[in-house]
Amino acid sequence: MDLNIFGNILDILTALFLTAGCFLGISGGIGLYRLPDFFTRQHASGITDSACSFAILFALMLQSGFTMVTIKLFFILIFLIITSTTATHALAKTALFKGQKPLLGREDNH
Amino acid sequence: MSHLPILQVIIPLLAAPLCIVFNNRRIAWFVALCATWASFGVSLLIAQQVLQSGALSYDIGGWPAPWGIDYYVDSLNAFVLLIVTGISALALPYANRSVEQEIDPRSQPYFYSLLLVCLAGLLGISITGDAFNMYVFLELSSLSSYALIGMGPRRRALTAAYQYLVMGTIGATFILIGIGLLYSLTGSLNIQDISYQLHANNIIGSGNRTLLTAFAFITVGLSLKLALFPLHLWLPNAYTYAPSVITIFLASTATKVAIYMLLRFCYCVVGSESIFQLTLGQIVLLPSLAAIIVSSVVAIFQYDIKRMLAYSSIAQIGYITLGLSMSNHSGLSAAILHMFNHALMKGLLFMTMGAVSYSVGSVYLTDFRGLGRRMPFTMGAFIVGGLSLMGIPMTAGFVSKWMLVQAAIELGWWDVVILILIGSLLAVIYIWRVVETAYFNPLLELEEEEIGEAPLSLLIPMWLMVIANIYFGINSAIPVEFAQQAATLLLGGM
Amino acid sequence: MSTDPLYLFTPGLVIILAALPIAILRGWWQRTFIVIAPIMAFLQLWTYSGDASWTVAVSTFDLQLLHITCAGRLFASAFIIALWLGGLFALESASKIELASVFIYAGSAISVTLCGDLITLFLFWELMALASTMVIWAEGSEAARRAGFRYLLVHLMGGVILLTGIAGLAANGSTLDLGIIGSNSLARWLVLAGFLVNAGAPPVSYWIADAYPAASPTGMVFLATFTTKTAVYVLLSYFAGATVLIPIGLYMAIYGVIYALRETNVRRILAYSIVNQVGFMVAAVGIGTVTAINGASAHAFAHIMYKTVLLMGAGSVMLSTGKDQACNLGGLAQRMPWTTTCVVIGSAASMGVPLTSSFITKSLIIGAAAQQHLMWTWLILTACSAAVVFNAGVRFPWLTFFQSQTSAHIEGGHDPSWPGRAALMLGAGICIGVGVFAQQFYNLLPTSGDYHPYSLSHVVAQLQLLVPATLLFFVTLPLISNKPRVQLDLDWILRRPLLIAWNDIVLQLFALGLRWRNFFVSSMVRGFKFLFRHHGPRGILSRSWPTGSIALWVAIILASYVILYSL
Amino acid sequence: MESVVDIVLLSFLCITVVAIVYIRKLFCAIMLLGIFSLLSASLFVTMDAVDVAFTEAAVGTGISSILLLSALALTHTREQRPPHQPYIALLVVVVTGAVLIYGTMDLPRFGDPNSPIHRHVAVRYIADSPHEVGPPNIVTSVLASYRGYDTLGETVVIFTAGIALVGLLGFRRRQEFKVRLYQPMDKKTSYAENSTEDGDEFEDNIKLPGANHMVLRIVGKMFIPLILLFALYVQFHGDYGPGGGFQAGVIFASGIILYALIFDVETAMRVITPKGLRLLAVAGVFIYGGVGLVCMFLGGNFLDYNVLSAHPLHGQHLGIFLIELGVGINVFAIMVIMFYTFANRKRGSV
Repeated sequence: MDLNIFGNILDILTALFLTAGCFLGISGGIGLYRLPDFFTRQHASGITDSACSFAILFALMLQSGFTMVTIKLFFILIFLIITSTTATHALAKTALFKGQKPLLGREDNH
Repeated sequence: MSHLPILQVIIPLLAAPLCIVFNNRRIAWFVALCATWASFGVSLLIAQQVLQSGALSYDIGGWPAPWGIDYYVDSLNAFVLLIVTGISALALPYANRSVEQEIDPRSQPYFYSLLLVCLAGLLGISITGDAFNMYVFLELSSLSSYALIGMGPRRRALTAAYQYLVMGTIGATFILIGIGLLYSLTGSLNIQDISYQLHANNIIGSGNRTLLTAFAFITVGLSLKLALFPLHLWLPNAYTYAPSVITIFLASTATKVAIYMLLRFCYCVVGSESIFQLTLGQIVLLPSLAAIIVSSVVAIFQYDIKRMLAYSSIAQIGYITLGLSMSNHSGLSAAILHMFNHALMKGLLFMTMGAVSYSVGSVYLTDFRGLGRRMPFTMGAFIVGGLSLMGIPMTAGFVSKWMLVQAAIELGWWDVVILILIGSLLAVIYIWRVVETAYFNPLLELEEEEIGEAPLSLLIPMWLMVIANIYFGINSAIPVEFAQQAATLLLGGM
Repeated sequence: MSTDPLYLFTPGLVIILAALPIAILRGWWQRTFIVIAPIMAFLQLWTYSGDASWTVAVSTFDLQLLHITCAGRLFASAFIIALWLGGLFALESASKIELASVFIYAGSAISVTLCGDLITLFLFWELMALASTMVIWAEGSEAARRAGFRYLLVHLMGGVILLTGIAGLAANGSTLDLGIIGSNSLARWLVLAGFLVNAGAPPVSYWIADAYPAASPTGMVFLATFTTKTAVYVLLSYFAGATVLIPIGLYMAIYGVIYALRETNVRRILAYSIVNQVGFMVAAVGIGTVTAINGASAHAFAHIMYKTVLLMGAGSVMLSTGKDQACNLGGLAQRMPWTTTCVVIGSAASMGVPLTSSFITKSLIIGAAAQQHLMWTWLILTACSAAVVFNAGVRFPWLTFFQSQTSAHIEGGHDPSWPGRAALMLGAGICIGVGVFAQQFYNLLPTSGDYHPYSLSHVVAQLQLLVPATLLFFVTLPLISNKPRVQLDLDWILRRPLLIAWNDIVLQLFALGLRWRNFFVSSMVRGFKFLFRHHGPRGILSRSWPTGSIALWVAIILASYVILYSL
Repeated sequence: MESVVDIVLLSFLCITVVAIVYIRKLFCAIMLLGIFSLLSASLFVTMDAVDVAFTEAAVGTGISSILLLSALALTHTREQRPPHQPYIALLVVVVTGAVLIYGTMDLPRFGDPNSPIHRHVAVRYIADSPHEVGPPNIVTSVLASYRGYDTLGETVVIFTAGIALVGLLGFRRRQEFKVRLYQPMDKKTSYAENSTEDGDEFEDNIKLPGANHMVLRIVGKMFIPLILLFALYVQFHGDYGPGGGFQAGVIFASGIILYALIFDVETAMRVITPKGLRLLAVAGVFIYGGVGLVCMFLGGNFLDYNVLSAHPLHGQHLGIFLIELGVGINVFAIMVIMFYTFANRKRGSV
């Protein structure tokens, strides 16, 4: 019975995290589409990459319990967190380096 | 247990990486030379064993046939193996000087390595009894030949290779689709087993649409590979712009192997008695005749002689497929024999082209002026090759053309006989243009005088080829024996 | 059948093999071969027993390289003798390549007369065509090159027809061995047509006069001997008694006479005379009786001999003066006494003056026609026989050696050196010898007939024919122009586009002609342009296609294969 | 449920393909190709072909995108307008597709247990491979042992592709590639239009590109060993789960390529020299072929691993281990060789 309750709680948590992940993913997608310039879009995709994937992976980890799969998912999570942020960083830096200027920082925008 | 069948393929296959170990073109050449000669020796041994004691079979990995891959050599295979290795054994000594001139020295080890891979691929296609394995080796040979053609000295070699790549890939994909459909019907990849399953499950007689489509894909794919008439368009450029050695090698082997595949699939999988045979014969007949006439006429108008010979190759392939379309014993043996003879004469003719381009630097018709006197041996060889191409008696070309005419008469196809003979007359015309220019058009005084005979290492293989052309024209017992055995075997089913 | 290694070297092969040292060696060594090889072949030929045969199995064919028949032996002997005489004559002036080609040519001609089946025959037949083309080309001039090419085309065409016929026979299951071809199939007619091309039958009679005079003075001696006479031999072996040959032969006989009459080039006169004489033989083969066959063989022998003499004569004139047009020649009798004598003997032999070879051989043919009561045949043959006076008989020696030519100054003109002179004399000797020892000669013939040429009536009849003809010749001499001119032969029609000749006639008759011509010429030009547009380097059939379009082809073919398979 | 996933994935696949066809920017096309590979890998997963999916993901999304991008550096970034209308191409596609559909009409139903595929050869693979060959992963058994010879062929195909590329394009000699990555195509155009005050700030970047990519470098240093380790895992885990030489080789190569991207190709070439790679590629093929030859010398057929050890199963295990190693080495070497040849072909950024 206890186990069952515990299981229910896990399921609810999973659902929450999944919903959150989906929401973040969709909002990231919309942001990617709607935001005006490169850097702001970077922001949107950065959310999708890190927060959204974090939420979904965590939900999956909750579902898989203490198995090998969880450990693998954990590694993927770590990997994703580090690489996606690095990728966002590298992209932004390259864009800046190539001469893209943030829209908001421009003088004529005031 | 004789390991001969696997050695046939594995020698060039493993010698290929060996070529690029030392970044030295001489070592690479030497390795390639040894490998081709060794595999020629192996193919001779195989041929001898096949003639003596019937088909050889070899289970790779020790797994019996439908589960593993097996090699299966009968007289048809053995004959094709002989053609391929024989030509390469002559082409390699020729390659040394020719490649030295035409290809960047840094690329030469890679060139030889690719050549060996191509050889191994062609041998693998010919020897294997497994449909998918055939495809793997087809990829091997195609991939390497694209690169080899692209290495040609002129810049257009790259576009020619690209076009060949696109067409070849379509062909290979079609073949793969066909094999895949066959697999889904039978659950087997072994050619004999596919045939057995098709017959056992009564798929063949029932007009199964998947089977029909599978065969349509395979035949179209193979028609692309063997350059059957309307699908030949990649061939002229590929042969024209490839390095000389590659033209020699591909012209006399690659299309033959594709024809072999067609024979294998048509006769060994479906069986000669089945309905396909009739329609296949009719389908192939028209393109063959068109190839013979149209390509010969096109050849007459060419100024680049290598290109002219490429078109002539298409016409000659037309003769082979014509024999195939007759679907009777004499037609098939004529076709198989013509595979051999065409390899001999086209190999020879392209060797002379290589020598001319070595000494003169170009093979345009205008460059042949006065060559009869300046390169007597080369042009002499060209004439012998030309005579063989026309089908003059005492040359190899005559024997197969004679058999082909006889087969056509046997069927009462007099119109076809007339077309064959018109094709020969057209060959006379286009060969004659070159001979006339070489012997009767004097050299202009202004032109430089250094042009001399090609070096011995080009002339010796060339003249060996001349001797072969004449010898097999006078005494064609061995190839005829092979061809007839193979035809019997194909018609009798496997 | 024998395994004797001696058999390997059939006379023909001996001659062919001799070509190699002749091509390589020079000087005296070469000359030795030229002289010795025919003698060896001759001895070899006569060591065979009458029915010797030798077969080699080459792949699927059994080639009967040797099959001695009486007629074959006679022809082969004539060929070898002619080769030897011609070789002596050519010893000093002919080029190395010409001599080597001649030996291959002669060897294959001899092999044709000695082989026993059609396949072997065809092999040597083609070799003969190629080698003889080389003989013509050996002359080296542009005209020779062109003529040689035309010659080659005619013979390759003949070869193709012959091959088709042989293949047809083989497919029908008829035997390919030596003997009369019985079956009355298309294949038989093709074989006959193939043979007739070499005999110079209509409509391709022109090639003889077109090609032979283009060869060198020495080369023509050989050319005149082999090709047409092998054709006579094979007709005789495979088609004796085919009545269709009679009109063909008669046509050739008349054709030769008429064209020779209009001709002013002495070598071309002799060439047309060959057509005329071969016509006799072809007609004889067509008659097909024992006497007629004998006559054909005998006349072939005699013809080879006297024509060799005449051509050697013409050859020495041309070698020493460089001229062969009648208007540039004449009055050489004093300067070239030996040649003149021999040529006169040869001419006499060609006319059939009693005690010369032709007298005893031609009469066999005409006699055979009479025996069979073929009135028209007899009449035409007799008339043509008399008309020989107008070409080889009197006209040729007259124009060359005797007519007084004041307008043109001729330089040079001397007898050939001793080997040539010896050849001339030997040839002339044979011409007379055969005529004198008629019975002995008859014994060599295929079938022993009994015919006695030297009956009083025959001699008188022949003289009655010749004397008036000769008189007529001298009477009409001023009427026959010796100015060189272009002769409109059939070949001209075949060679130029048919339409130009067509136009010449039609234009004068109808105004419409011009439009027709324009239409034809332009449609020909258009036809060529069409070919070029589609097949030429930029044509749709030969240019490099965009890859995408090829893919379209692939799809079309794929779809059609599926549809066809499903039918 | 599965069919919904299938439908969604397939419709994405179609959209991607149409987008690839329509788009003229080659860079975008390459990115879309990566997406295409990923989608098809997902489809393979739903078909339970995990090995294929793995390979597709590693090769299609990973390496081939990089190679295409490096090739792109040599050409224009926009596709030229084709000279003729695309309707012919459409016709070709439609005809071929119609024929294919026609051909599938008489196929046994997908997954039908009575179809010949499931009754003939596969039966033995499933039933006997654990005690005939050994590895729990049947795919590996088929790939490496039953049809090991095909795999040798494929290995040589990869080898051929590599040397064909080198043969056609050629390695530049060491002195020839002084040019670094991340250098803009031409300074003039990219800086002239930018404001000057920022220009100075970036001046250093041009000369020492790595210096300001500190984050990239550090993360790279962190992850490259892990990637290599993972590659080894995939290599040796092939017996039990998805994996094997092909995938491992590609992953290993991607680690090196990452290194080259971050730390400059020249540095990477000092670490792993082209000559060494050439020898490695050769060695890979030789290991594979050599195992076959050794089998022959020990009395078996070519590639008959049973004879490698006293116990057939051990022999099979050893044989498969060795040939997978050969495949891995070969694939790794060839992938890096390809990258080097493209990257050093011409001045430009990758």
